[in-house]
Amino acid sequence: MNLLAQPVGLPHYLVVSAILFVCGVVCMATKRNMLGVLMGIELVLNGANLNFVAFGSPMLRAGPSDGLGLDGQLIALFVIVLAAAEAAVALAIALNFYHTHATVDVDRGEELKG
Amino acid sequence: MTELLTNILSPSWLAYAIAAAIQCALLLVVALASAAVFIWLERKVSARIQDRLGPTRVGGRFGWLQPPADGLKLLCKEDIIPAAADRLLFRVAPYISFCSAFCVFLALPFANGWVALRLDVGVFFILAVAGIEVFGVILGGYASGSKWSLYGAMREAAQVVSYEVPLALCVVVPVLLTGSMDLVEIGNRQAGWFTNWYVLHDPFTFVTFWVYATCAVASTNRAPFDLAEAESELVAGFLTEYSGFRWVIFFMAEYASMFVVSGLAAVLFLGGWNGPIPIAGLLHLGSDPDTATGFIANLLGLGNFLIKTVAGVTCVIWLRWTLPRLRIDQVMTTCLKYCVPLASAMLAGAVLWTYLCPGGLIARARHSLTIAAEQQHAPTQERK
Amino acid sequence: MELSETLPLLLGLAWLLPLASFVLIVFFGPRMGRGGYYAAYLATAAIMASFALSVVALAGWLAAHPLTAAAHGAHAAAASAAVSGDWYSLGEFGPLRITIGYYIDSLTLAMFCMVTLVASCIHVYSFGYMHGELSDVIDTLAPLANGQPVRRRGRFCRFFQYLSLFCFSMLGLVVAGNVAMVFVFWELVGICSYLLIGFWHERKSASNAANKAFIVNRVGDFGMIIGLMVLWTGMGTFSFGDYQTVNAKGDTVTKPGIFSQVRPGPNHRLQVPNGMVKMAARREIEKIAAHAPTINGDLPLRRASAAMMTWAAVKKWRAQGYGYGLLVVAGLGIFCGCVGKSAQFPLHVWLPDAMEGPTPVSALIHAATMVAAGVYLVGRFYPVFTPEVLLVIACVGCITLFLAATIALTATDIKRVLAYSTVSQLGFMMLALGLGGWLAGMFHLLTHAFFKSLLFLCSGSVIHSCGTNEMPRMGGLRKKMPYTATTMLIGCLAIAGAGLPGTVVGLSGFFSKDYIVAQDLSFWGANPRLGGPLYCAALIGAGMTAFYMFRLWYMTFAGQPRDEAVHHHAHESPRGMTVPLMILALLAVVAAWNVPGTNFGIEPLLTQAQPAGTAEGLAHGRMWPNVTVPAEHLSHSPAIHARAEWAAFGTALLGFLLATVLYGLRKWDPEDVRRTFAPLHRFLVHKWWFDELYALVFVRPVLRLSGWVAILDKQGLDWLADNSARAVAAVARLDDWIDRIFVDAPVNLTARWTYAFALRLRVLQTGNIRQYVLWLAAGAVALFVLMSLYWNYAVAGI
Amino acid sequence: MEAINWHGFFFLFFAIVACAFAMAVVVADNIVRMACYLVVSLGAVAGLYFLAQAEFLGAVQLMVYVGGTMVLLVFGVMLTARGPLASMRTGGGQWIMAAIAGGALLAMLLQAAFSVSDWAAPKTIQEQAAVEGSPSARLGLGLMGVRVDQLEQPNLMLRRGMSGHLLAFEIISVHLVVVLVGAAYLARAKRRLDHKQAKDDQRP
Repeated sequence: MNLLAQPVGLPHYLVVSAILFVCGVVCMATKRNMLGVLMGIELVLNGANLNFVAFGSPMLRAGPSDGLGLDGQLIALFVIVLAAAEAAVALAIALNFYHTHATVDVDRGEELKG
Repeated sequence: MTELLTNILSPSWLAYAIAAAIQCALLLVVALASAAVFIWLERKVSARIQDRLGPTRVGGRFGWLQPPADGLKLLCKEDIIPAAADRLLFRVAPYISFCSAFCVFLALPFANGWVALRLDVGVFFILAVAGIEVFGVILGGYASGSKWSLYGAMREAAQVVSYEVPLALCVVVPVLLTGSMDLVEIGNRQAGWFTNWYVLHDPFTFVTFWVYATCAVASTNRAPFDLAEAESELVAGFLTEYSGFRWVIFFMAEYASMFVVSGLAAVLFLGGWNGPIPIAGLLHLGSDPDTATGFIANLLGLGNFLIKTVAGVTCVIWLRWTLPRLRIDQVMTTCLKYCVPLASAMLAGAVLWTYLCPGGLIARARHSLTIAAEQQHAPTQERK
Repeated sequence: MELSETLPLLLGLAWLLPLASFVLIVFFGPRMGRGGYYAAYLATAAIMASFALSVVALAGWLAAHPLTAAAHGAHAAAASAAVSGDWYSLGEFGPLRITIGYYIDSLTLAMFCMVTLVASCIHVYSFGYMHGELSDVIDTLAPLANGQPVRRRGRFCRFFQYLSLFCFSMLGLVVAGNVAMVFVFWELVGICSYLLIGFWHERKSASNAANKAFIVNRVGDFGMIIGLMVLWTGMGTFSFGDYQTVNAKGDTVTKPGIFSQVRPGPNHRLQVPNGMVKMAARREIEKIAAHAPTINGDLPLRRASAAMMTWAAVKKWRAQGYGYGLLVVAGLGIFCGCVGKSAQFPLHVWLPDAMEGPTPVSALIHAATMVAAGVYLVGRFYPVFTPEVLLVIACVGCITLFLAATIALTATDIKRVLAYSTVSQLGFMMLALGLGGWLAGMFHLLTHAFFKSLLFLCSGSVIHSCGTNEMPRMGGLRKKMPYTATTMLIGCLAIAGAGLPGTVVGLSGFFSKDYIVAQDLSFWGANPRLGGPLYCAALIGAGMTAFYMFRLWYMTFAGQPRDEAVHHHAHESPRGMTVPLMILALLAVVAAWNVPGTNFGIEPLLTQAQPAGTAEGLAHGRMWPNVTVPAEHLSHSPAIHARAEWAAFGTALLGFLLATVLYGLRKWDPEDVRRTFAPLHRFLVHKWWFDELYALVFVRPVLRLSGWVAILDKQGLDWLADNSARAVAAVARLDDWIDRIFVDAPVNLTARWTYAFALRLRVLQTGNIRQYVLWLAAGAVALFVLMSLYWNYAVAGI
Repeated sequence: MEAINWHGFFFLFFAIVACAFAMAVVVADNIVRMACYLVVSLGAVAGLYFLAQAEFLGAVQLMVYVGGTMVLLVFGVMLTARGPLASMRTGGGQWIMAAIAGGALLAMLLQAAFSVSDWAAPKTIQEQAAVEGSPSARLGLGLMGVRVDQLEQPNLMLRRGMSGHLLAFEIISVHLVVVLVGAAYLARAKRRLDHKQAKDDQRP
């Protein structure tokens, strides 16, 4: 579908968010560096956020009903804030981890392994 | 202008492309020209302060061609990439900085309505994009693979991240008074005599302006806050390994951001394009830029804006050449122990003021509620 | 505004200000300046403000009730114009009303002004006296176990905090509008006194004295509680004055307070209140209720008729004397409390020891205000007392004044001399009250407050500069500390009652003491057999007063210095301490005078407050019919008054001369006087062996008894306890066994199973994050697949 | 040739950038470069927000993520990126597993994206051009509990309360404060203390 001609619709946004989301998951799944995992989480959150915004956006869907409406953006806002908080805590944990284990390799933090 | 081009040219996308290119070019020119002027200004001012003459010969009088000459010299320099450097990031870093500094111009209004991209969240956009600049610096510092650069970068990061907080707090105050983050609206709210300027709106805004000035200087890491390139301790901070063109880019970025913060100060506190005396208003020139009179009015406004901005930049330069550099801990203390509480207090004060005095956020809420009501009653008229 | 509104407002404010300062100092005291220095300013400001307010209130009162020239007995029958009411009602439980009320008459106002004024002076004085407490203190009088002196933080602000608390309590006691409130503040002042006596509680003597004061007061308060209970059950109210309340039907009715129940109008004669009569006659009431006429068992009717008959019978019963005993018991009980608080004869032992506290405290609490509170209370409850009670009061007061005066003759500790003189002066007041001289007693109470606090402050200034309490080590301080010497001389003259008989020239003590003696005389006239001893004792007491006061003054200020070190070290106190002395000295002189040209003075003021109907005395108590309490105005008849004046003056002069000869001029050596009366002297030095007696009669038996109880406890109860414990342990063992077999086993089994299962499960817990993420993703996919396959939209209603 | 759809054009641009750099994040080894790519990707997402008429959200994205979060990340990187730690390779097996899971997830998401029919129908380009974004003031008022956009809310109760997000907003704010304090507490430097302990261990 030629986006230069056709209007942009909800599915396009969903596809992008899906790609971001999956990238995030794969990133989390493959990185051994704790910060890498963290970045993966950020990507996942962004994918989700993009969905919220897309569903809330008034212009992507035909008809009067604009889906989530303002709520989409509001929830996205909350997600961003929480993401920031989560990043702060995660970094703090990472630093502590580094102080105790002298590494950020998540595979090394397996004291609680069964 | 876009319409004009679309009439002349087809296919239309070419017209759009050209129009976009021209507008970009305009902004770029503004950025570069301002940078050049400020470099010259800085040389002259510093010379005067140090009881020298500064550049005199290049280009006949006043050495007005000095900046191009410098640029030429720098371009001719060999540009080196240290062996230990992360080549890609080392190359990218300056452009990140410059792009962010340049993107800010998108949302900066030069006169009533003369803004490349009129955003509903103009101020916020500017702050956000300006915040990215530090990222280039950090990358540059890290990528140089030299400890001086790293130190510089870390200092910069710490400093800018901390100073963003009071800066944002200060910016919130005019936004609060206007009830909108649209810079054009903020500027127009201060139309009329200079008493309408927000810096004179109430005691809190007055103090806020000075806090803002401090934090602005700090966030552009100019002296006395230029810890990132403290040549007395770190060779040249994050710039140590840079030379030639990339160095110039970093400098452009710095001067551009100086321009931006001064311009922001002008719009937020000093009435933007509204002169101290509302000449345009007294002459009934009107404010619609499409009419000839309105265009003249806007030209006047542009003059006002530029004067204020340049004055601001001059003050920044003046500061740099008069004040000694702070220690890093002093810098952080200034931010966290003085600016942040002060800014918060001022914000609270302003909130109180707007609540007690008519206008402000509350009125805005009612106003927009009524608008929405009208919308739902007669949506079609609202559109037009 | 109406006077009945302004007065409570002003006095209430004056009452609460010290509380405010107390609270402030409690929380912020230590932070007020170095060592809490500014706490003192706060407390002083508070009490001075209260003084100002009291004066305003007094002015307001005088504007409303202009003073007539003291025409005694003229308005004896008229009801005293008191403003009474409640500030705040804590609650009404049936008939029981607990309120914060006020009963304000000119006596209250006079007391307010006196207390606040004296307290202000003493606050100011304490700035200088307590300044040592500003920094850390090394208390040489309080050795630790290792013999080292105690080193502690200064307690400057704590001192003023206690003072403020005391002022609050005292004023509350004075303004209190009902018995319950009186009792509360009664105990509060007790606490303050306890705290302040034990202010230097590191010193063994101080802490002992504090405990002694507190415990002895408990004895008195026990009696007081009994009295209050009788009052409450007998009259069904705590409130002094009449009060409004809402009855069952919801409309407000005015109920009679204690006073108007005991002395109902119009003639305000003492009569047993109905409640007490009914209490005493409850058997008869039951009889009536049993035999009340009824129409075919209609109970309400019977009840009504019974009530009516009871009502009719009350008068008769009262005439037969039912309930009189209750009234006597109530009076005696309340007097018991007063005996404890103002250190009367059986319980006088605590006051001298209380001198361990700082001298300003002795001046404020143990001379001017708190100990006087007992007298004040007797004055307050005066309408309730029957002739018998009054006689008891008189006897106790008489014994006290004589005994204390004798002890004061030989005491060498300057503060103890003053303490005993306080006791004996209080005895004087009690005597006066007991003999029907309400005015005399109250008058002496007020004047005494001024000159006794003056004397104490002087002694404090002396101690402050000499560092010792022992008079034998002083002497010749007159030149060193002129202000103190002069003011103290004035104080001595005042307490000795110096003045010119037959004229109106005299110091405050002169007038008040004359009233007492005159009352005594008229009492003797009224009942010849009783009055003699009382009169003689009072006169001798007056003489001894003059003697020991001047002995004190001579030993301290006159003659040659006996202890060079002390004398050398001595110095005049700072201005901050001498100025209050001068103020008080002035008052000690003029307190008893009317303001020239007007008839404003303490005496007419008090006359206004005289409880209705008490002025014309009482006759023929029911138990001792031959006791007659003469009307007070009789004692003002010129004949009696002149004789009394001369007698008192003569004895006082005698005492003065004796002291001068012995200690001033040293014509005779006190030593050989002492040797000649060696046994007597020892007797007096040991304070009539009272402490030893009490130790023998009360303390040791109690200790021994408790020792026995302890033995019983160890041998008997513990054995019991141990064995019961053993039994319990045996039962527990049995339970334990049952528990193991029938309860634990299944639980453990399940636990074991769970454990085994968990062991199998734990392999899933590889602390490998990436794996978890993968599992998450897989789970999400699986869930989605399942949903898309098996989710029934129709069922879900989407 | 019909008028070009700039919205579509920019969408394409930002989408490609975002996805490409997201993938770059996945494949990159050097942690700092990952961070850099991530910034670009997030920036592009912010651009998408702008396109979707959510300017405020876009600005917030830039500010919070690209500014705050990224700088925080860079801090972490600086403190922990040294030689061996900077790049840590994972085994091929992991990659395969991840690829499988990711692929399944992607397939599922795409299927979901295109399966719902009434999502698929977009407005026409003209309509899209006519739509004006919701001013950020509305967003702010929504956070304050005043819902300008729901005046036609039929349910009266909901309308009175305007069904705003004030409570959520408050909770989030408090939560943020708490978290930041906690993070500062967690991250406070214990290095020196460790050294001292090490010395103590060596001493005996």
